[in-house]
Amino acid sequence: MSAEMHAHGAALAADSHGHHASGVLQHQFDSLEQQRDASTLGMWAFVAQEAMFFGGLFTAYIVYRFLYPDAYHIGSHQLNVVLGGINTAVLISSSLTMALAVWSAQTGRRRQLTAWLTTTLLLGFAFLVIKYFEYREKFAHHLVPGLHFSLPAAGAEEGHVQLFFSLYFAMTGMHAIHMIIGAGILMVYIPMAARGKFTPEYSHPVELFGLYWHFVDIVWIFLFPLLYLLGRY
Amino acid sequence: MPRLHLDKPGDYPLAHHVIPVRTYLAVFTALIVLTGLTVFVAFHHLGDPWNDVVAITIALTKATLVVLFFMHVKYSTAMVRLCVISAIFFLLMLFGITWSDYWARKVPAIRVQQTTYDVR
Amino acid sequence: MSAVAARTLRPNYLNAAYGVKSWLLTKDHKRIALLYLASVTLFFVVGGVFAGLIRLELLTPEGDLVSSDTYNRLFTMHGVVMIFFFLIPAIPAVLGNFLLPLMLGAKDLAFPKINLLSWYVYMVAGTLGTLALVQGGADTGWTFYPPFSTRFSNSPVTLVALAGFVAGFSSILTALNFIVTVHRMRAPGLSWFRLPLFVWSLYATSVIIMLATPILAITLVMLMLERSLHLGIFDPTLGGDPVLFQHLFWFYSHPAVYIMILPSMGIISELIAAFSRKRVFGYSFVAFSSMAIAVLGFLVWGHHLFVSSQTAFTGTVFSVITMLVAVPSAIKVFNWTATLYRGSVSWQTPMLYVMGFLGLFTIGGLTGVFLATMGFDIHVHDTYFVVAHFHYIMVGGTLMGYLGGLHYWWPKITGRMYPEFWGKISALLVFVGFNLTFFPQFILGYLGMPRRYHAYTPEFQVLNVLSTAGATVLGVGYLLPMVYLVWSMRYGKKAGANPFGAVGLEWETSSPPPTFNFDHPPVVDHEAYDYRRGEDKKVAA
Amino acid sequence: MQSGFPLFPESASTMAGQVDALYVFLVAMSAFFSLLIAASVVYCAIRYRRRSPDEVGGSFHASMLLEVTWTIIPLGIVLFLFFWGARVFFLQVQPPPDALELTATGKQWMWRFQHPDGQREINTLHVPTGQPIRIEMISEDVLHSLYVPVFRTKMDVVPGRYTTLWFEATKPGTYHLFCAEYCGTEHSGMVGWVEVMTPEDYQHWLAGGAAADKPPAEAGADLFASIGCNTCHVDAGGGRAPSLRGVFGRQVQLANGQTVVADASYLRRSILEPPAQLVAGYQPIMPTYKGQISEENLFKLIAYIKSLSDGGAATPAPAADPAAAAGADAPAATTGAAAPAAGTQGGAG
Repeated sequence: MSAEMHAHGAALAADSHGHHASGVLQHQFDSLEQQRDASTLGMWAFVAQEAMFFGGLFTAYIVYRFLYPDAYHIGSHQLNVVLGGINTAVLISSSLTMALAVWSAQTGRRRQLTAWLTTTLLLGFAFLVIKYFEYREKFAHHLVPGLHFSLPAAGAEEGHVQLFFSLYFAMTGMHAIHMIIGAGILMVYIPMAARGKFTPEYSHPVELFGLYWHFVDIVWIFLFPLLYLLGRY
Repeated sequence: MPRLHLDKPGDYPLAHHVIPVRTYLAVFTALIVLTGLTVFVAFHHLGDPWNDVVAITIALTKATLVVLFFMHVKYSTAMVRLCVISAIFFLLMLFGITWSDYWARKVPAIRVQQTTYDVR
Repeated sequence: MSAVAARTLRPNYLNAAYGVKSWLLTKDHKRIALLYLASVTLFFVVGGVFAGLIRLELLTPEGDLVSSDTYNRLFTMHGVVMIFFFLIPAIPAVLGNFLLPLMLGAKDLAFPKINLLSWYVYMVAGTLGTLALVQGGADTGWTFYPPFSTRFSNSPVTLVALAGFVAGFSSILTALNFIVTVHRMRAPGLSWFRLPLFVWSLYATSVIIMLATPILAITLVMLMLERSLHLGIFDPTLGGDPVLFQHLFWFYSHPAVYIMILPSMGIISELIAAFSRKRVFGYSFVAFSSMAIAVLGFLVWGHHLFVSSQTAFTGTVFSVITMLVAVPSAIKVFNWTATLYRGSVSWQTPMLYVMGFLGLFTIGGLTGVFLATMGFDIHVHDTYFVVAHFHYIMVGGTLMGYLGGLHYWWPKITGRMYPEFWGKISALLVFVGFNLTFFPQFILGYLGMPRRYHAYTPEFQVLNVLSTAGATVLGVGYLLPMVYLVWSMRYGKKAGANPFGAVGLEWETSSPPPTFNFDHPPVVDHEAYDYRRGEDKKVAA
Repeated sequence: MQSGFPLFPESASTMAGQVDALYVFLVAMSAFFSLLIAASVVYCAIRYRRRSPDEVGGSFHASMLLEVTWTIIPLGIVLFLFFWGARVFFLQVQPPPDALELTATGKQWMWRFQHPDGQREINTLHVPTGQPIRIEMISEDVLHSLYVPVFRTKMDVVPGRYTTLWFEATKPGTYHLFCAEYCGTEHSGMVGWVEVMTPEDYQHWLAGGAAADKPPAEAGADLFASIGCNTCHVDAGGGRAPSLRGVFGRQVQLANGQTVVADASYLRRSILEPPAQLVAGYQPIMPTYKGQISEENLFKLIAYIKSLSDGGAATPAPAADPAAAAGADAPAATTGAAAPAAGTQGGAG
């Protein structure tokens, strides 16, 4: 708190309405430090809100898994563990490359920053492509709820397995949408990075996007075991 | 804008806490190993609740690693930690109390309790 | 022309720029507050018209004014428009947006662009809502319970759910702005315990919005998926459970009622201090009560499910926590009343709204304890007792607080005073009309008249006629301020920087304030509402 | 039915008195606190009204004693109310064991009741006084809620699950019955009457011309035979499925190791989704009857199975002509070859 006041006083001494040397400080803030702390806190509040957003889906998952455990085992067996596992590895690697991108931005390495951001984008696309193949496989096997879902093997549990797949598509679909939004932001950031817009002073946009990307990775870290790895023994 | 080759944390007064690359690589390997472990464990029967317990613990450890190191919460202000903890707390409240409704449906003792009727 | 020339054209946020672009692309929190004021009032009028039609329909036991289908759409859209488009945004987005930077001594909110985005997202939601209205409006009740909303209703439920989903993000963006601003942009010397209590309540409200609204968003997404793509999550024929929707819906919707009442409580704390010219009694207790309500408010949603086949075990858990959440509200009411003791109480219009609030909110809060008592709730759940309870809280509490705050800060917003005489008339009309409308509904509720009934049994008619009579008085009571406040913008008496002699950073700048709020950033060296600092004041005996 | 301008509802059930007592205490407590607040506000506003424009208030703004008192006292009152309310709630939601078993199905905008002796009623319910009545309810489409104000009782009617409601009428008369959970266009039309009669009138009404068909237990027995349940569920045991004699209300050992009480919900689910809660020691060969048996017939089948456990006559196994076991494609195996691969001892033996 006191550091902030000190910075506040110093900025005052410079000029209350003039802009900071690098033209980055917004008028309502008094110091770059205050601006960075404010945007970090704002991003974390947004990530907490996103966690609650997925929380609703996980509540439905927990309730129906408690009510119909067998249907969840049957449903989970229809999913392709190999593709799921590869996707988990892809997403964890993209988390690493994102973290390295943040590091490069903080240490002023422009070319490495652009490289790592591009790698993260490519890994994101890889994830989405694998997801596309998984979904295509489900459409082929009539496992999509609403489109005359049929799984004769499940017999009387077919209704409950359709519930499992409703949640499967809701959770992985919502996760994929967040991946697509992330990829979109990356496509905006990469040209900016290439032009050297992100300097050690102005690196927190990359940090904030990093928070979002790592959050989306954490959602998948929970989705993978809960959906793919049920009753595999 | 001159490229700065300095690597010591103190050299970037305005940059946030800079975490060395080797920490990121260590966390990455831990995550990959844990993913392999959870898949391996999933294919072995450990008795009814244990498979789920192990899967959840591994997922939680991975998530904590990502939060602490990749998302810099280990070096962040107390307010950021409060955001994380409050989200987790209210999620657990939502899961827990909703689940208690469905759990209590299956517990006969609570549902069909024969109490004496002094009402008549 | 001479009057204008005589008035030295002091630059302020209103005459800083002119033209539509200066309003629609503004990043000034004060102008965004006025944009919200206009749109929120518009939706209030729309919701109020529906309320009027409902009360007219209920004049007679037979449903003869409108068909039952139209009646169902009327009460649904009355609920949706009033809750999502008026009660939740009103105080935070209008008074909160305008006053938070002023009260903190900041130049603007932390993220001005996000603040403007919040208004545009709100207007997109409003357009979607209006589109749904044009198509006849949903007929599911504002609670959208499946399986009726997902498989049986053939009204634009998906569109209304989408409008609710988008409106949720508008309030999330505002809440995000408020949390960061309170944490990072306080003036030097303004510690947490010197903050005005209105800031405390806005902070507690923002925490609730941030953590509860996403659950509504995902629940409405699941509803839309099930309705449009037949992705049966709550479909009983597949084994889905409609009660699960009720759990998820009320996990948001009960904290939502605290989102609606907490800002109003903040305004009441401000007004009571200003019009008794005294520090609020037990400042820290009132502040912590807001936070306690915010936290406990998340754990009580199940008292809406006592008779919806929720098990007795879970019902008991919810009942005991609901009892606990009633205590902080009681603490606040007692502290407000104690503030009046040995104060210098003025009877100006805002204070009349405060006295009205104290009476009505006490009844509203206590009837909440009625409904938390499980054995009693079985009889009165889904009857007019519940309708009366939540109207006492929302209309008696939030709306009285909002009107009181609007009158109190009107000189600061427009630089003009509201007409005192007409202000008192409208406050009185609102208080009398409100009680005449909703008190009979408590009696109807215990008699067993169910909610959402288009036609009711004849023995309830007399009480319903009383209620409709009250509604007309209430309607007039609400129209009056809209007339004289707009009138006052042009012809109202000029207001100085501090017309009520109140203590607070917002009164230390001119009215209306300049674009950057303060000519020289303020430094705070006194406690909140410290009316006795400075030279010796004439103290009330 | 009250005419004129009632301010307090009639009470016609044993529980009504308890709920009214709660109501009176709550109103008294609220009146006291509302008047206390209102009086003190008015007093302070008048006694300390502002006398000169720039007058300021005194400095009495903190007292830990006061804060503690108005925290502890409300806390005490609300917790007392919680315990009292919970006690009344538990009495309201747990039917006494010797209650008369009625069944009700809610359907968009009408109520259908069935008495144990077979009488069927739509939108009206005849009940005797002095006898606890337990109604097992299910909905065929959306949420409804059976609400009888004079009995002070209400319970939602959920599609897909049984919910129960009980009351014991005390005062003969004709009273309102409402649907309390919004269920669509004619929600306000889904109302009816409860005719509370003295036990003698009730017996007379039962014997009288009420639209009675077979008592549900007997109708259930006919269904049990016509669908062909008895081809496997042989009463004496030894069939391909457990004998159902005496199974209702007892613990049943399931194939996945759990034990469940065989109540109405368990039986209904086992008819609609047989493998979901398979009995230990049996094969999941029973076909699903979802969509083939209506809710009323399900009630009848369950009534029949209930009658088996309190000594009712079982339908003779159709040993004579397996062809008679028409209906569902019962497995072609003749009942003669009674020893299926699975052991016959089963949970129910």
